[in-house]
Amino acid sequence: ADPAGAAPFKLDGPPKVAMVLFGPKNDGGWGQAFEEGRVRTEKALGIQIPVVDNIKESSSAIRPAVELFIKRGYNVIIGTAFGYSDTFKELAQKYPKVAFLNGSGTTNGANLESFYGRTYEPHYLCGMAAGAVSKEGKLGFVAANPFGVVNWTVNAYELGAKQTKPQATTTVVFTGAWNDPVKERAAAEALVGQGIDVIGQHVDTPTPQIVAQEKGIHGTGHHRDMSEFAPKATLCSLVWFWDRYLIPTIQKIGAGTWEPSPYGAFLSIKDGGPDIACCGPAVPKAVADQIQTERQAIIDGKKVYAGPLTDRDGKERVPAGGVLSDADLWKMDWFVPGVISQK
Amino acid sequence: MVLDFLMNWLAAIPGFVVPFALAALGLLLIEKAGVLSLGAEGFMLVGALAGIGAILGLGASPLAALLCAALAATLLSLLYAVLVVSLRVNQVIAGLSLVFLAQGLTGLIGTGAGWVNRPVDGLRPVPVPLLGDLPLIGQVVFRQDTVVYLTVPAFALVAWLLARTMVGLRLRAVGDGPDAADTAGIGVSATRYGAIAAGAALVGIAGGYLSVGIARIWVEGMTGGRGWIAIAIVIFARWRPWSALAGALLFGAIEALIPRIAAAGIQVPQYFIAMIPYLATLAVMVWTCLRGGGGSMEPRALGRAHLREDR
Amino acid sequence: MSPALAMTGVSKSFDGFPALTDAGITAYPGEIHALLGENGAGKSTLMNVACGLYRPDAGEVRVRGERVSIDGPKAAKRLGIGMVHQHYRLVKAFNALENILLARGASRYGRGLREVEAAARRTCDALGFTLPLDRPVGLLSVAEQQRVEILKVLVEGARILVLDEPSAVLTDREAAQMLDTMRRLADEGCAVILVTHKLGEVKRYADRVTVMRGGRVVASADPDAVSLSELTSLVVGAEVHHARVPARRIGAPLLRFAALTGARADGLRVLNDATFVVRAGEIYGIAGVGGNGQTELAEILMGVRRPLSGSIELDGAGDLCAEGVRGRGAGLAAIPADRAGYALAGSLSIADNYAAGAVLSGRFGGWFRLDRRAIRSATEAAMAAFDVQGARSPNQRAGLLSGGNAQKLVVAREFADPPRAVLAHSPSRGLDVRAASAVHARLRAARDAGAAILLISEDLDEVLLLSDRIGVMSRGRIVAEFDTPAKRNAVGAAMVHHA
Amino acid sequence: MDAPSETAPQPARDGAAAARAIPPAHPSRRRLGRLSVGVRQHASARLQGAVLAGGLLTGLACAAAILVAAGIGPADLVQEFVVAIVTSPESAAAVLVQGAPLAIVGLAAALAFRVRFWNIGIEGQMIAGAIAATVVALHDIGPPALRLPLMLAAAALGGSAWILGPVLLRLRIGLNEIISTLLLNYVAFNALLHLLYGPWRDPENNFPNSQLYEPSEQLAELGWQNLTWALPLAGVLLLGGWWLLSISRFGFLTRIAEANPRMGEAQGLPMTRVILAATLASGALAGIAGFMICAGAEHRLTQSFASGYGFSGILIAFLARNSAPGVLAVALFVGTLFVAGQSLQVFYQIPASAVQLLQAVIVLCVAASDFFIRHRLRWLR
Ligand SMILES: Nc1ncnc2c1ncn2[C@@H]1O[C@H](COP(=O)(O)OP(=O)(O)OP(=O)(O)O)[C@@H](O)[C@H]1O
Ligand SMILES: Nc1ncnc2c1ncn2[C@@H]1O[C@H](COP(=O)(O)OP(=O)(O)OP(=O)(O)O)[C@@H](O)[C@H]1O
Ligand SMILES: [Mg+2]
Ligand SMILES: [Mg+2]
Repeated sequence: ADPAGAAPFKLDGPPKVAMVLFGPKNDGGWGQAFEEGRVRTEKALGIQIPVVDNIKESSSAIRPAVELFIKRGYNVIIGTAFGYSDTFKELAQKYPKVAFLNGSGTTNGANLESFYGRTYEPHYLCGMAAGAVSKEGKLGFVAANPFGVVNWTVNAYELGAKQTKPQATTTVVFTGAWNDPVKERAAAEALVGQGIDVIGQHVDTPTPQIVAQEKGIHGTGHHRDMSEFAPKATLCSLVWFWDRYLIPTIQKIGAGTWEPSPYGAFLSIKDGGPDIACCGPAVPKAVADQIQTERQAIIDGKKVYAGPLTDRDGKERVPAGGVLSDADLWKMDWFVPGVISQK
Repeated sequence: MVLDFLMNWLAAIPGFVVPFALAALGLLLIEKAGVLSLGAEGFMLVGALAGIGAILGLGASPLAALLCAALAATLLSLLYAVLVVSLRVNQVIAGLSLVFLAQGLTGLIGTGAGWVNRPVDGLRPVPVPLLGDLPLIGQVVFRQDTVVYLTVPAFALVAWLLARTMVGLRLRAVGDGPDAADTAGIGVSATRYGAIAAGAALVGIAGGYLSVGIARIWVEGMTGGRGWIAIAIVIFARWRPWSALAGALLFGAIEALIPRIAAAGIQVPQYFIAMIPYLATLAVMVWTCLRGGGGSMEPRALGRAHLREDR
Repeated sequence: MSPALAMTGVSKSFDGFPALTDAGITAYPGEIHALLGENGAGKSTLMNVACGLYRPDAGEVRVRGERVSIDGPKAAKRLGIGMVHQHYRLVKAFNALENILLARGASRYGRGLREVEAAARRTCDALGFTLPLDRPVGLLSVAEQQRVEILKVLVEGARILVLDEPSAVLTDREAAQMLDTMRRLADEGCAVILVTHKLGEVKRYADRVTVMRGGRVVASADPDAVSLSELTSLVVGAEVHHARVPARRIGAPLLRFAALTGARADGLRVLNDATFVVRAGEIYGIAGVGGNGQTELAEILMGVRRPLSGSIELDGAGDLCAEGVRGRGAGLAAIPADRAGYALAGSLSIADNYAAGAVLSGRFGGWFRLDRRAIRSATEAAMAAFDVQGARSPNQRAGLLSGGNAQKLVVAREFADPPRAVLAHSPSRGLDVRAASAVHARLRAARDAGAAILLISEDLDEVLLLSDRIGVMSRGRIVAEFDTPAKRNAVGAAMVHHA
Repeated sequence: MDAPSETAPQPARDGAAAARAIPPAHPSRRRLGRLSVGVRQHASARLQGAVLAGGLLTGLACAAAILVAAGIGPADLVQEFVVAIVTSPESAAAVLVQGAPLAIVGLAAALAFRVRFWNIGIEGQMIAGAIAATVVALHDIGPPALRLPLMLAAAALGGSAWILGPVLLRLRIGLNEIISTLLLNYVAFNALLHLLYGPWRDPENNFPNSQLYEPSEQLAELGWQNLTWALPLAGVLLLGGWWLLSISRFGFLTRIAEANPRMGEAQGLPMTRVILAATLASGALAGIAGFMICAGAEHRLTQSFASGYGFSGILIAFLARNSAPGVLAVALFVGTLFVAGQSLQVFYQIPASAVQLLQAVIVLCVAASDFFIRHRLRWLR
């Protein structure tokens, strides 16, 4: 947290912004969402934002890349990976006159703010579409690895689905890789073989949606609007609008009014960040309307993880009337009833 | 229910096996000629890109795309051949550098051309008339794509070529005793060039099959280390073609099983399950070693460059 | 009549080292032409030029009168030149037939193999070779490999035959039969060039002799017109003494082989209950047709192979077959037959190879620091003492030494410390007469100093010349023992009757 | 047949020859000459240096040509490569930071290769070592003052434990170590993921990395740039490696184990023990490299800290011909390539894949130049 009475962060001179990407620029997923956000930010602010790609999550890679930018006068550095967190923290302490922003990071400070989206909100809405379209409520979900940010999308998906199909279940296959279309296809096909008829995803390629289209079933996307790849199959997608966070933040930094949150920026649909692209032709009008209503409710303050909530083993996780705290969200290592998965 | 599960699994196996099998077959051909081929991953990467590129850029049919994959890998393999055969560069260095080169090259071309994440139609199953309608077997064996059907004949062809033809005799001679082969009037370099080109073509097809046949989409670095597994399979097979197919089957069958176990909702610790293909391969290997039977067919001159006046 | 092969003015240097200077040879159809010279004289190099393996820097080659450029083994083959190489050019994973087929070529594999088999069997019969044609040659003994190499060239049907030390590991009978065959081929109009260090063979079979030294041709002669000792001094420039020197004082048994059984790598049992003793101060010679278990016996003694059962007791050291006991530490010196396999590391320097013998003794420094200077000077001294030639420095790779000089290096290392027991397996194979007699002298000196010497050799003359007692080995056991001087015929008969 | 030469006499045939067909002789062909490739017996240090420099320059020239073609001014290139790297302390520090673990994995590979053991499993051993070190850190084993040495020892043990299986299998039953070490990489990686997504996930936020090491468990900074004690540690290990491989008796024994272990056996040298010792040391070094990265740079156990190091290590060992000073030089060279590549990425927006391509080209040119060290080319007329 900020030491008491610390002045808001001030830049020397106008903001010069640079971005450090974890993967390739046009991976069709996480990286590309940032790339698109970067371009929109450039346009909106009329500045150049250079980007360097494929900087892997190790301090020996991040540090030199960032320091090279800083040496050339860049004073706002945008990172894009949770693995950058520690190094960004160190760098932020070493360069107090530089502002650091880190997407999906976990560290914060006087001149460092991590930001991420409440992705469970769009996934909750996507789950509603999935439940509505599914015949028997057997949903599948292809995800990379099980930890908080993934688990909460899975749970939200199931919770959303239950809104439209109370008996809905979500079977998750973790591939262990973020960007392996071969494994993703195998997972998706295995799910289809088990009789699911809507596939959600939290991996980087559109493969699960493509499989859905091939098999004549439906799916919901992640990162970008995947109706681009599977127009018939895609019901709904989570999409990122990073510019909606970056533009005002950079403006604030320039104006000297930026006060990084000690807990990071955890962006709701209403804050920009994540949103949904909704809905594909397969979603009945009534359901689409229901989803829009629910979206508005969320913007107006409805909580997805509101009590009472138990996990699938019956343990109470959120008491009636309570709301899951942000800290507990990040640590989510449990699944709601109806989620079927590996350990 | 169990039957469904079994059928689903069995029907999915070929798709997993074929890339490993074809890549291993190609590597085997190269290594039989005495050339180490640590660049397998590179050939696969190039094949994967060329396959997608042929479809997206040239509008080729999937089979033609696989041909392009073979061609592209062969082209790259010629660079490798110049390095290791003519310039006698250390084969380990050349192989590893080739992988880096291919990673860079495919990343550059593929993203530059905008081929990332562009779905293509790709190879489709071609049910064999009549046979495809058989219960069980039909679904598992006779409703696959053309490449799957061609894999077993490809193994038969290479096995026959190696064991029963003069070409094979010469190729094995070059890998086992280049000095002797040279003295017998066999062009050691020419044979190695040929083996590298032919083998790389097969590895390229394996890569192309990943993008065109299985994923039907391309992303950077999409071979995901499968080339290394193919190398392991060749060693596992102790350089015998049919054993390589068996190795690919073992590995592919387990890989195909893993997502199906998860999809069936069986609660297993996923990262331990992910170790199984590797541990199983190792276990079988240990078992064969302990059992002793049938010595290794490892080419004696594997990895060693040949020059007449050297010794 | 124009010569079948005429090489003139041939020069060849390896990285600046002149291996051949203005050398040449002229061989006529119908003759056996012996090419003689000390180790490293350039014989193999010259012949490798003839068969297209080396391209000469200068010189002219005429085949049947016509000037040709032999730009590879294929061209040599087309010209009808075939060569039995000193270092066998065999694919070890192939069996004899496949090796022959590879060299001979065929349009179809299956048919080619059948044709080759028929031809090989015919040739084997003519030569009196018994040879497993279907085992990978890598599993064959050195002698058997030599036979395959000869077979290969004969089946190819070359008209100009080059044989580079073909009889080094053959038995008397085999060598005689092989040379008789050469005679017959010569009579049919082939030209045969025979490179050898066995001057007896030269006297008996050769029609003409060319002698090389230092890469040049120094003499050419009619073998019938010169005596054996004149021939010897032509070749090595000095007279060499050939006489039996019996042991002076034979002591108690020192090295005891008890019921030793052993198997080859492929599981074939080749040692069966071998039992005998070698006494202090004697040379025990094992005679026998190659492949009767001698190699395995030597390997077990050297400690690189475990026996199935039985023991080798060296007095004062215990069972050499036991885990952890090393013959070397107990004073065992070994001159193995397979030099490249067991005695030298070709890719290491001469000095490193020399030091390997004593590196644990502390003579070249302790575990902390190895004294490279001491190694270098010790190696230089040993090279001088044992007349190792052809090396430009102790830092040169040992693999570049000629066979004879490599053998001298091995002997120098093994005799650096006075040994208590010696294994000498074909110790003079491929050595010129002077080098061979130097090795023999070393063995005798060790014997006279009280060591137990086990001599294994396929060269019966060598066994008869050196041994104080002779054991005949057949099918993995000692089947007969002879005191010396022994009758050559009796020993020879024992060798084959049990074979 | 080829055109007959001027004289072209009929080949002589005598009577007996009729029995076997005599192939006609090939007339000699006139030609300009030919290139003869001979093996060089000895190359002076000067020649070696010159050739290597030539290879490097060729590689750099190729890379520069590509970059200039991609629109980067030659002057900028000089600025980036020569001025920026040589004159900037940050860049120099970055090279050293990169170079330290690279040198250790290179040394690890070299040790194994020196006994002809193909250790493809360096990444697995790094992971095993880092896991072992993290056990010490998480369970606070030993007093804080001894924590780092304990972690180091644990890492060394972990790394050698991970290579022990492949070594024993190779020595006992002849199992090919390429396959065993390669496959165990994947096993180690999955074990790492299991820990990081399971029991060891960061208690602060459940992210898949271990909790931060305490200060006593981190390699401290040296006070210049961001260099840590990892650098002196690497220096000491390299020095030890140099002693082991080039000075000690053990180094001599490894050379025999590499060149011809059967001869070593016959000479009564303990080849099996030498192979065992060298490979275990190789695994230990890899484990230490893992510790070095985790305790010196990441300050915790992360998912991908080891990725890429295995193959870099092999490459470095080969380019360095398995010698410790060579490893140092090549590791710094690779580190420089990396840092220079990064500045290309940062300032000229050259995509990472293009940089990777250029790096491969440079390494290949350097490797290919070896041809001219080992061979002598002559034009014969
Ligand atoms: N590649 C080479 N590098 C260096 N020296 C060489 C090379 N090849 C041959 N020589 C030298 O050429 C000389 C002749 O070699 P060659 O093989 O012809 O001898 P040789 O007469 O066959 O000897 P031996 O009786 O031992 O078989 C040797 O003394 C050797 O030192
Ligand atoms: N390709 C080569 N490279 C280096 N040296 C060679 C080569 N060929 C021959 N030599 C040299 O030629 C000499 C003789 O070589 P070769 O192998 O013919 O010896 P050798 O005939 O086995 O000798 P010996 O008759 O003593 O057994 C050696 O000194 C060797 O160094
Ligand atoms: Mg010779
Ligand atoms: Mg602790």
